[in-house]
Amino acid sequence: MVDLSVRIGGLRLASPVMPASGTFGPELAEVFDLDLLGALVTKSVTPDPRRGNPTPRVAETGQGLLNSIGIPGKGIAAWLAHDLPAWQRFAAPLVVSLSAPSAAAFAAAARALSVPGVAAIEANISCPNLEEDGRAFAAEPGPAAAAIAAIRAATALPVWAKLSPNTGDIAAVARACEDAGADALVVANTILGLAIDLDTMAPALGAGMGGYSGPGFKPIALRLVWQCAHAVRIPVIGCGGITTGNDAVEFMLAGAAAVQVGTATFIQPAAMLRVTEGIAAFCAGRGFARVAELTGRAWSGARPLAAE
Amino acid sequence: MVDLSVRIGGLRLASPVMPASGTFGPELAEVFDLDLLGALVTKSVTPDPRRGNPTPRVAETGQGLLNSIGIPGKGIAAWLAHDLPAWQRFAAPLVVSLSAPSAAAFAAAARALSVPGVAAIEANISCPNLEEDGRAFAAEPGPAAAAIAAIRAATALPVWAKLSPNTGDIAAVARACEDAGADALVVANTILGLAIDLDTMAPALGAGMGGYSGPGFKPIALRLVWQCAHAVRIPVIGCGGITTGNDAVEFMLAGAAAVQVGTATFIQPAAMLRVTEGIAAFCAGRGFARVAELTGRAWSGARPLAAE
Amino acid sequence: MDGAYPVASHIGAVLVSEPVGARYHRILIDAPALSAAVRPGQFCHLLCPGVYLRRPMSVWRAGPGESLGFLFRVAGPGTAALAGLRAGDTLDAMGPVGRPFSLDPGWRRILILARGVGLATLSLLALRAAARGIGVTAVLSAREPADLMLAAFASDAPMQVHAVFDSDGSSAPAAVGALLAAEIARARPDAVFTCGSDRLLRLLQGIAARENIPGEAAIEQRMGCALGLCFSCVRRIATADGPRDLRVCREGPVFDLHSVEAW
Amino acid sequence: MDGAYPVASHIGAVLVSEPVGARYHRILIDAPALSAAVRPGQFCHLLCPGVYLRRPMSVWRAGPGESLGFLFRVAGPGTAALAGLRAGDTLDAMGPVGRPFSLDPGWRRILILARGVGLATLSLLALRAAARGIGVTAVLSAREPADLMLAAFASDAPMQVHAVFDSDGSSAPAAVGALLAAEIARARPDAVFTCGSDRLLRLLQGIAARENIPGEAAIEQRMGCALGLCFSCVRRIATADGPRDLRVCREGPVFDLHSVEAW
Ligand SMILES: Cc1cc2nc3c(=O)[nH]c(=O)nc-3n(C[C@H](O)[C@H](O)[C@H](O)COP(=O)(O)OP(=O)(O)OC[C@H]3O[C@@H](n4cnc5c(N)ncnc54)[C@H](O)[C@@H]3O)c2cc1C
Ligand SMILES: Cc1cc2nc3c(=O)[nH]c(=O)nc-3n(C[C@H](O)[C@H](O)[C@H](O)COP(=O)(O)OP(=O)(O)OC[C@H]3O[C@@H](n4cnc5c(N)ncnc54)[C@H](O)[C@@H]3O)c2cc1C
Ligand SMILES: Cc1cc2nc3c(=O)[nH]c(=O)nc-3n(C[C@H](O)[C@H](O)[C@H](O)COP(=O)(O)O)c2cc1C
Ligand SMILES: Cc1cc2nc3c(=O)[nH]c(=O)nc-3n(C[C@H](O)[C@H](O)[C@H](O)COP(=O)(O)O)c2cc1C
Ligand code: FES
Ligand code: FES
Repeated sequence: MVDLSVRIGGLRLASPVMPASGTFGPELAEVFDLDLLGALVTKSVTPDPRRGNPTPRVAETGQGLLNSIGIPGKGIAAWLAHDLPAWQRFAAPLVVSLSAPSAAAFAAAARALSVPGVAAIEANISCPNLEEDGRAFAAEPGPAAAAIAAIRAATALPVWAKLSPNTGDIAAVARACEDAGADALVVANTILGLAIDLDTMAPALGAGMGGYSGPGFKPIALRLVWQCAHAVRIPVIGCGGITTGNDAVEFMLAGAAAVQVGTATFIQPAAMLRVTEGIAAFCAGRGFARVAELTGRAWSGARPLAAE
Repeated sequence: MVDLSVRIGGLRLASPVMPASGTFGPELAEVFDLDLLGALVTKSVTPDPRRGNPTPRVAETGQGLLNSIGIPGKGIAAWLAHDLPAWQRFAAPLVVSLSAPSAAAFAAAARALSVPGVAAIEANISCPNLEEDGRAFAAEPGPAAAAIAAIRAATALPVWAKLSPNTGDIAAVARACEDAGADALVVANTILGLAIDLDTMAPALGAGMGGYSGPGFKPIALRLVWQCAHAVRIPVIGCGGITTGNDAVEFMLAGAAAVQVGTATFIQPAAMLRVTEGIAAFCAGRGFARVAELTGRAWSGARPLAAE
Repeated sequence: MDGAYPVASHIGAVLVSEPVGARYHRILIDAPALSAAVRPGQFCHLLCPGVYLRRPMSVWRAGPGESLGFLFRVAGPGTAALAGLRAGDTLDAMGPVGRPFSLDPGWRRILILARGVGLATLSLLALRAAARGIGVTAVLSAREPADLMLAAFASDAPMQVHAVFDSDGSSAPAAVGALLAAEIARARPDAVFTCGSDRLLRLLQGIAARENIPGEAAIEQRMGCALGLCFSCVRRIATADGPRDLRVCREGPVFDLHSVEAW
Repeated sequence: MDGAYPVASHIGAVLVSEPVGARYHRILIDAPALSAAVRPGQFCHLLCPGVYLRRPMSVWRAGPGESLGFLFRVAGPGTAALAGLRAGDTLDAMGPVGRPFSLDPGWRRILILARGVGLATLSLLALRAAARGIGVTAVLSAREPADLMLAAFASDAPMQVHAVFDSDGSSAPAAVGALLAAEIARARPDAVFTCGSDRLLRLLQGIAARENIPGEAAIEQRMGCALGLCFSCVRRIATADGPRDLRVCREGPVFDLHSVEAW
């Protein structure tokens, strides 16, 4: 029997498999027992209500998905009043994804979210930073660190920084977030993409460009995890195109301590269970007693501390 | 009969379809008549001989390819003596892809390549810049502009700047190359990716990370073309995952004046002919007399000058 | 169907796959648990060979002991791949999902207004109503007689069907409006239902409001998950707290007739 | 086969697809032009259903009027997909590509040393030699008798075959070396050929050098295009100008026996 538990900063997760923000909700409990997951990750919550982007909000592109949902939501106050209670029926740790327009707003929101029932805050710093006229916090080390430092100062909860592929040097952003006090990194959010509808001869998404996810994004996300895990000592949670247990094993061998599964759930609603079984089968077949032993195995040098 | 000709800076090409550097050679003349192509693009030529990277140099990943060939070659002197003559039997314009370790080396090489039979120089500025300890020229506007300006000053030939997806702000790099005197942009080179071999539990490529190309890369390349074509007035040549005529049409609607086809040739050796036929069929079916009319059609605003 | 986990991906053997008329296709699969669980107006999210995303498809035929059916227009790669399935192939259908139509056993008559492939969405409602002895008046609109799928809609259940066509002008709003008014005067329905045309939706909203008859409409939107997770399928819907972007896959695809804002 | 454009992608109907022994599989397709053009040692680049890159595969059977054959070990997704093909399916084979073996009509005898699936690469050479009245001595090495594909190699052509196995130790280098020396003493070959084992390659290089017999070896390397375009398939080869990285798909897969550097 393989030990699937992993440590992510202060948290011990019963499984390395968790959902990716924005692709998950309590509705999935109609498909399987959500307490089989290592953690539950919410859609990004925003300080104020947001309507989101015009439709179509998703488009298919080969072996992948383009989305421009626009983080619609009722805002933190309503989320605390209505959504948080709905999550309490699950035993798995609840990770709240947080998105905000400024470092100060991130701090205030993190403070508001520091309530019983919330196990960690995942800072979605891929969203636009109004103080840098709309460039994402995660595009540069400076703004990324400012946001994480502000959150760190505002809460005692573990803080996960979710990085963006849309940057010139993700290792630098990763180090900046570690130095600013992040307990873990989630790598990565979607990469900016585009599809043109040949019937309308216009972008397939109502918003124009969108985030690319799914299998076609996997080789890039795997590279980002490799770069970040080499750059920091905090755990890296791999995310991007994971569909099978073998995909997840690749991420862990590249340096990830855990994984998130997003778009795959749209294709197979029980994908996260299949991924969990696949990881366990790989470990059993290759003689690993603990899934944590996989982390960083593909490195030429020593294994990263993230695995310990 | 659709007019397939397009203008790229000073050059008039009989077709918008040409090969992508490193995926093409005179050997393909064993498969079809290469003069059906808009231009012939060589593998990147380097000032000095290079051995290239350890094998395996390619790996498969879903709907795409990872490569780390390492630009092996005999160097410019031998290329001028042996390879250039072999290209002279073709009528299509010859575009020489050039890679060098410094702006000065780019300039010297461009000067050496300014000989009869060479129609344009494609500067592969995605390669490592030894003066920026190995970061690619195309990663930042400054080094990119320095390389292009040096080449511009060294030759009267049209200069195409081939940009890299591995940057935080490709529009800024595009503008910098335009200001430095580039006659056209090629968008884009491969994006950095990784695959792990589960049997060996090590990277699938001998060199570790590699360049990701093919259909899975397409939505990203299409977005890069969209961003660059909005940022500059010089023509943009789209490249990344193009496999069918419809793919090529998407790139032109997004703002490309012409396209390059790379990995698709590995799957279907006559892919470039199929792409050309597909573009012509789309134009005929939708009532476009000239393929150049497609360029930038997907824009909300006016059409870009690149199309004129 | 496990009560605790009502939604699942079901792999069913294709029993029938054949064209219906010039532009439509029907598929029947063997998926007993799913077929028994589905209610009229609900849909399944179908894995189409060779395309990445699933495609949402209303359930056209279902019931305990009955095979599960879909009736669709071949619109692009996904539906083309579905139409390419052959008896013996398997189809992965995820469901049942979505809010079903209301069907009150106390009703005496319902009126159905469907356009084009919208009748696929309303057919099961009509059959269930007829089976319960509820009278069904159906006004079916199509481009031309060749496109009308009368048998596909009514099977051999007893109902009052009126067909209107663009080809002879009988489908024009004014003409359909008059027809509906006459039908309602002749045999007043307890509820009205529509799917498939925004124009007809607005027409029916007006008449039902005047006549003060309750109703429901089934609508479509581009979907990702069909599980309520991604919020890609929202449509503007009037609610007690004002207009809201509701999920067609979750709060819909069936909404109160008057709550659907025409786009 | 168009003389001006000798290389093309040929879509052939699968005639035979069946396992050979425990770990191998053979496929015969109907591709007349390609089959007539192929020479021993050349290969085709095969499109395998469901995987992106083509897979290189030596031609095992070919000839004017004959179907085109491949014999392979199921090693992963690509070869598994090939093994999944059934009679009536089609296979897209790109070729012929690569440098063939030399076969001098003046020769009286050749000696072939093959290991494992390397015999698939050498079988056509043996058959063509035998057909021309050239004597063939073949030493075939395999893990165990069950793995030896004697019939697959020799068909029913006349040749002198020696089988050696790991299971009884007869495939050990020393034993094979002695066997080769004896065979060469008994009937000296004009040329020697090998494929499938680096150890046997080195062994044969030594013996051929001592006996001063010319020879060729066919080798493998991970491939992208198989057309000489991408330089992914290079191997270190000794040339007149010193060691060079040559393309297995273009300058090879057949190289002078002594030019191949053991890795
Ligand atoms: C709840 C619901 C029930 C439906 N029931 C039926 C039915 O019973 N019969 C029928 O013929 N059609 C039905 N549709 C429409 C059907 O889903 C689309 O025609 C189909 O997805 C088109 O896919 P395609 O690849 O063939 O065409 P494409 O147009 O190429 O599809 C491309 C993309 O657009 C999406 N898409 C295109 N049109 C629609 C649409 N109208 N609604 C949602 N997504 C769309 C596809 O999912 C895909 O992501 C229904 C849609 C919804 C939302
Ligand atoms: C010129 C040539 C002729 C060959 N002839 C035969 C033959 O007659 N019979 C036979 O059984 N095999 C032959 N091979 C080996 C065969 O190509 C590989 O076994 C096959 O590509 C494995 O693909 P896979 O997806 O099944 O396995 P995988 O190992 O999963 O393939 C993964 C990747 O590795 C590549 N690859 C794996 N092994 C090899 C290899 N040895 N050579 C080149 N690429 C490889 C594949 O192309 C693919 O890109 C030949 C190889 C070459 C280069
Ligand atoms: C429809 C959709 C909505 C998403 N919403 C969010 C979000 O609100 N916050 C966030 O941090 N990431 C969001 N993401 C990104 C995913 O969490 C994940 O990082 C990305 O999709 C890559 O993983 P995948 O390939 O497994 O989907 C969203 C992705 C999709 C497809
Ligand atoms: C095997 C291989 C070798 C390549 N070599 C070069 C090169 O030498 N110079 C260059 O500028 N781009 C090179 N590229 C990048 C391609 O020219 C092209 O930009 C990229 O592959 C994206 O296009 P595609 O998806 O159509 O292949 C190479 C790509 C591949 C797959
Ligand atoms: S399709 Fe995902 S919420 Fe409706
Ligand atoms: S496989 Fe491309 S050069 Fe040999």
